[in-house]
Amino acid sequence: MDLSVRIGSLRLKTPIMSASGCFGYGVEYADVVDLSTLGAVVVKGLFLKERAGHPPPRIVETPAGMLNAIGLQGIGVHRFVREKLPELRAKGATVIVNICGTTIDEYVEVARVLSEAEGVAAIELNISCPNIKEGGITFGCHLGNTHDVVSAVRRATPLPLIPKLTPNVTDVASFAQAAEEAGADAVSLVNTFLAMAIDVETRRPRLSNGMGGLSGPAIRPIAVRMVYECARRVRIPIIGMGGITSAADVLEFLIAGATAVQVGTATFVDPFIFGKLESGLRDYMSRHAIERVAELVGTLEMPGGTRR
Amino acid sequence: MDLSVRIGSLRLKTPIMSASGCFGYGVEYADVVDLSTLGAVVVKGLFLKERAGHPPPRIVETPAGMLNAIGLQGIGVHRFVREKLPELRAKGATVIVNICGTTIDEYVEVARVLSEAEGVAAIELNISCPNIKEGGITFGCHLGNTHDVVSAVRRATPLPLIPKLTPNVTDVASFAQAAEEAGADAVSLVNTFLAMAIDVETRRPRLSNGMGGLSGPAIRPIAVRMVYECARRVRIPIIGMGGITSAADVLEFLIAGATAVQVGTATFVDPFIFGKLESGLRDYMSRHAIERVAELVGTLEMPGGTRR
Amino acid sequence: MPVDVDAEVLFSTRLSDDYAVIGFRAPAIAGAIRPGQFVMIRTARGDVPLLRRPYSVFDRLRDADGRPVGFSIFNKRVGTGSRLLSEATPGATFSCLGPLGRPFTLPRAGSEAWMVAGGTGLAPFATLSEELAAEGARRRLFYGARTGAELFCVDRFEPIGVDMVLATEDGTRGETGRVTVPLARELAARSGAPPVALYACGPEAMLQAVAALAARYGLTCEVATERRMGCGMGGCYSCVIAVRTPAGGTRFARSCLEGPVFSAADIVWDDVDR
Amino acid sequence: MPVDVDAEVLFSTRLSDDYAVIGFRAPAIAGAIRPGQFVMIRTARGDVPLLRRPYSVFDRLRDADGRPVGFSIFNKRVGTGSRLLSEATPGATFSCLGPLGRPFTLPRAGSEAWMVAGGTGLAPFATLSEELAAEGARRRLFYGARTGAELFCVDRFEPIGVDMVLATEDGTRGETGRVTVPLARELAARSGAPPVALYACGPEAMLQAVAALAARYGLTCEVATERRMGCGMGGCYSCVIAVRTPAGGTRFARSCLEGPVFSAADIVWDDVDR
Ligand SMILES: Cc1cc2nc3c(=O)[nH]c(=O)nc-3n(C[C@H](O)[C@H](O)[C@H](O)COP(=O)(O)OP(=O)(O)OC[C@H]3O[C@@H](n4cnc5c(N)ncnc54)[C@H](O)[C@@H]3O)c2cc1C
Ligand SMILES: Cc1cc2nc3c(=O)[nH]c(=O)nc-3n(C[C@H](O)[C@H](O)[C@H](O)COP(=O)(O)OP(=O)(O)OC[C@H]3O[C@@H](n4cnc5c(N)ncnc54)[C@H](O)[C@@H]3O)c2cc1C
Ligand SMILES: Cc1cc2nc3c(=O)[nH]c(=O)nc-3n(C[C@H](O)[C@H](O)[C@H](O)COP(=O)(O)O)c2cc1C
Ligand SMILES: Cc1cc2nc3c(=O)[nH]c(=O)nc-3n(C[C@H](O)[C@H](O)[C@H](O)COP(=O)(O)O)c2cc1C
Ligand code: FES
Ligand code: FES
Repeated sequence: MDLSVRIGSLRLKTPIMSASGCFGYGVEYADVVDLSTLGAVVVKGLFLKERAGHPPPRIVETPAGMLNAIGLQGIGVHRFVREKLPELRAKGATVIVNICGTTIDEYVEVARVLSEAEGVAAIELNISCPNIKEGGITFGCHLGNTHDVVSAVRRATPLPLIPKLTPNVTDVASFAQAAEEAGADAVSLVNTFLAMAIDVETRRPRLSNGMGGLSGPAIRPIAVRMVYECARRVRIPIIGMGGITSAADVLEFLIAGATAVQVGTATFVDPFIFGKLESGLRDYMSRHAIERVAELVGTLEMPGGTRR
Repeated sequence: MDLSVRIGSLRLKTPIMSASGCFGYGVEYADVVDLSTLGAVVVKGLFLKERAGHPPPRIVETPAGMLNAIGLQGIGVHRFVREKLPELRAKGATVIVNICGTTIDEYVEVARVLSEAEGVAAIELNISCPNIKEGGITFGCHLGNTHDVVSAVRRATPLPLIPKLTPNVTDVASFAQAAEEAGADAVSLVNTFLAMAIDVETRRPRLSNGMGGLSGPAIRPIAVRMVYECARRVRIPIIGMGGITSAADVLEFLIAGATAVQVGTATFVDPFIFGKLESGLRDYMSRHAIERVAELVGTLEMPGGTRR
Repeated sequence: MPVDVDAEVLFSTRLSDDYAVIGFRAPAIAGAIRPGQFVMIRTARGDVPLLRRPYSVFDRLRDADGRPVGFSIFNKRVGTGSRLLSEATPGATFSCLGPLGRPFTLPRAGSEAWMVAGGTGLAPFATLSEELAAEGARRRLFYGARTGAELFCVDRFEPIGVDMVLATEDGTRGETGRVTVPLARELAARSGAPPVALYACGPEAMLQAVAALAARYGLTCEVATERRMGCGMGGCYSCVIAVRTPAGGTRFARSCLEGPVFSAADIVWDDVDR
Repeated sequence: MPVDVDAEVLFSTRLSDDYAVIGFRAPAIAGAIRPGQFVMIRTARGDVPLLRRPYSVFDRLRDADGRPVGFSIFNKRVGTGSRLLSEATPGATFSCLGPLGRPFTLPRAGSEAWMVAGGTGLAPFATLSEELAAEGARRRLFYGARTGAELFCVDRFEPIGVDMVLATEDGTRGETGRVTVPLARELAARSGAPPVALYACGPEAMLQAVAALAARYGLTCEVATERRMGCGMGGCYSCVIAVRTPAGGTRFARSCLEGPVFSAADIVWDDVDR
């Protein structure tokens, strides 16, 4: 049985990765999870410099989901390369680094630093964080800006480049196309939905930042739809995510058109989830006599009368 | 205690209404609910002519939500006026009619028919149904089209006019503005999120139509955010909805900036919910010594450091 | 007029891993139930599962004085909601909305009533059998399942004078094959009088086969359908089934309001897009 | 190294409407627990509530031979998750991830240990008291609640030789007022030797007051914090608390990894934006 998939020049052992911001820098889990068994460890969004992030409360639970406004607290790319990357390499992890910037130059510089480091498998370009003004949403919600930042980073790095798209747009597939045209090797989606929860007793938001990003099972049906739409409009691989908690959910994304998936919120609930998802996927494949996981990708049979 | 609110020239007894498509034509509930106690009964979306709707399965449950692709099955505006409106009037219901069209002319014609009928309190303009190609989403996702259809219907009816906005856009507040500029008396939001669920065993969508609209508690945090955004950009009242199941949820929308709310999916779970929501609202108001419900509208206190 | 009752579980009788009969205290519902009607049960308090689940009334429960105090359902575990019901223990409460829907029509005097049940489609025939007993008509129940271990509650019907014809697909009990095999044979063998009224509940393929037999022999036939329901009250238009219009066309009828019991002749069976 | 155990509820002792002590069988966790550590408990199987809930270990449970077989928590019902725990009956199972977090540091030999607990902040002091007993140090527990009816488990501590100082805000038991009132008085009254190590767990206002007293008297002080947690494993960065950096600045430390126990002197108390 072949679980491997290709994202540009990169070959992943399995299609199942951790999602950025939901698995720290990966090293936090090195004792309990064999990081080398994951398709990839996608690390927390990194700016060039350290960032404090937002004051707490930073999360709040909502029906079948959660809001977060962490504010991209992080150690910056240089400390990451010095302090975390060696351990990730030692553990045999395939490392994808999620990068952020407030300007195109910053994205480019972060990408450059990572390209020179040893042990980075790919770059995920975060142009979709809804939680900070400069978190890229300014890039991720305008086609022209998306094209510009992807092109610029494309020129700066030979690493596989994966822009991460925001779902907070009218036509996500047009952003996937813009990324493809600008030279992306793949796109990943979805980041979180901009959302808000109010404490009606105090009449204040429940998050210190006011708004936050919705993730978890609640958003899965929207995320699956968006992956399906993108898969029909671009030829580069798609990395799907949003509310995956079971092997059936992984399969939904693959069948909708994702070549690989990421698991975010569900890792909070179960840090041991990766092994369970992989074995569920294997069970399904043997039940359906599917030899290579790649055969499943985009196999959704849409009814004739459908509207899209 | 004063629960009444104003939507244009219309005064509602309470800010709590049924949502379109979730309460049939209202008459189905006349035996079990005193329709005259609702802020308004918003009836199922009506085209000029009868419509068959999509084949089943038309709904599927998702985490804390559901997808629907009913396809706007309906009896058409003429039969509605003849067969349903008299009973609604007899029960003392304040009736808001949700109207659909495939062309601007059809919207105008439906509005005209309703304006001549006896007992229609307002028109909700459905430019946001994600479930049929002609369901208005073509109007609801383009600012110019939104402006055009609202203007045209505005000229055709003296009734309060409430365009219903889709959440499937990048900047919902700009659509609220376009509606305001075109003469709307209020806007209502959100309609459902375009979404999809896949049966991984058959690799087919779970709905006959392929895609459907996500509603229910799952979407509430996004809907609250959108209401908040619109409330800051327009001066006309906002009717908020999306996942309301409790009085606290009603309050979230009011505090975020909605003048009134609609309850959709939750009425499926509990057809007696309106009374419960109203008494919960009264409890809150007496606990907080609030005399008029309108005092609550838009009272969210945003933290200083917030991004928007 | 349906009411919503916070109904206490009185008993839960496990029939197998997947099947159980669960009794609820709900006097306000019990008194009004007609055979073929259903209740919408909220299987959890929170947001998951969100929607109520529709269940046919199995038995009407009575107290020592014969007053209706509740009802039972015949539950098969297939997903989250039915699992929560199947795990319920006495004392737990569930919000139950009912009774809902159009009940069976009783046959003309002098008719025999032949009931056809597949799997949990047995449920509506307990109350129907009792109601028919009052009419004094002969009652036969053709009852099929995949295997003998899934033919439950047979002793519920025999003592009240219902003639049972059992069938299992694997032949472990009763006749071998689908339940429509003995039904077809018996229909062919009958002399023509007294007239027979058919009633069926079970998988749609079975309902369709029974409907075809009814048409062949010119018999009245009612089927209790089980479409996916959102509200059970006519509010959502999710539960539709295609039916013939007087003008010769078809339209989607809400099975919660116009059904779940339909005249078999009215139904167009190929409405589902898969 | 934390493990995930499908832990059976061994007992649930209701202390009041809102409070209960709940015991779980989890040998793999029990053996490794250090005082001050916590477990992340999944309160439901489905998607609501989604996230696990953090709970301090109250008692380490042992079998007849003294081998650790599980742990208990001291649960206050405040919302959905804690309600589900409070309703749990023996035999039910809950996924428990632990032990997690940085435990208390034991005081230098010869020190007295003064523990300060507010409400459910009592929890970590059962295991800490036992561990400290081995050191032979004098142990005092200042324990406060709103009202006397909410001072639970006092008899859990007295038999093992912990001196109890009780306080209630309404004066219905022990001294009247906040627990920091007797603490301040006793600190002022002491001669200076033997040295005292302070340990506190409870509402942040109380922790802050204890930290201020510790600073005033130059005492070591550790506080067990209770920030909102998403994962308990360092993955989500939700549980942060502002701490001082060596360079004199502040930074947000993850309380699940660097805490929940912190040296009081390190914490900047005004990090929360409301
Ligand atoms: C009028 C009527 C009477 C019924 N009577 C009985 C009965 O007596 N005994 C019994 O065991 N079952 C009965 N059913 C079927 C029962 O409602 C479903 O098995 C139940 O809703 C499944 O819920 P779930 O959460 O366990 O399954 P899910 O996990 O939601 O889904 C599992 C399967 O059940 C089907 N299903 C889900 N929701 C519904 C729904 N609202 N209505 C119909 N099917 C659904 C799905 O299509 C899916 O194939 C009846 C259905 C109807 C409409
Ligand atoms: C390290 C640690 C140890 C704790 N030990 C205990 C203990 O021994 N006994 C005890 O009763 N409680 C303890 N708590 C608090 C307990 O975790 C919360 O009461 C519980 O999570 C509330 O869940 P809920 O679903 O009932 O409440 P919700 O309905 O989710 O919310 C109700 C309130 O609880 C708070 N809360 C919600 N989720 C969390 C969370 N993940 N972490 C902290 N607070 C939260 C919310 O801010 C809100 O004010 C501890 C918390 C931490 C961080
Ligand atoms: C606490 C938290 C922090 C996140 N941080 C990041 C981040 O740094 N960069 C990023 O691209 N996405 C971030 N995300 C988004 C996730 O990677 C993912 O896109 C989203 O949560 C949807 O997946 P899920 O439903 O499986 O969580 C974060 C999500 C959460 C919940
Ligand atoms: C079954 C169903 C049918 C609906 N039909 C309509 C409709 O005809 N017209 C319309 O404007 N909105 C329609 N909606 C959207 C609802 O009115 C409402 O905007 C949406 O469901 C969000 O609210 P809720 O989460 O409370 O359900 C429908 C929703 C559902 C679930
Ligand atoms: S189930 Fe809602 S209309 Fe029938
Ligand atoms: S709770 Fe997730 S990092 Fe601490």
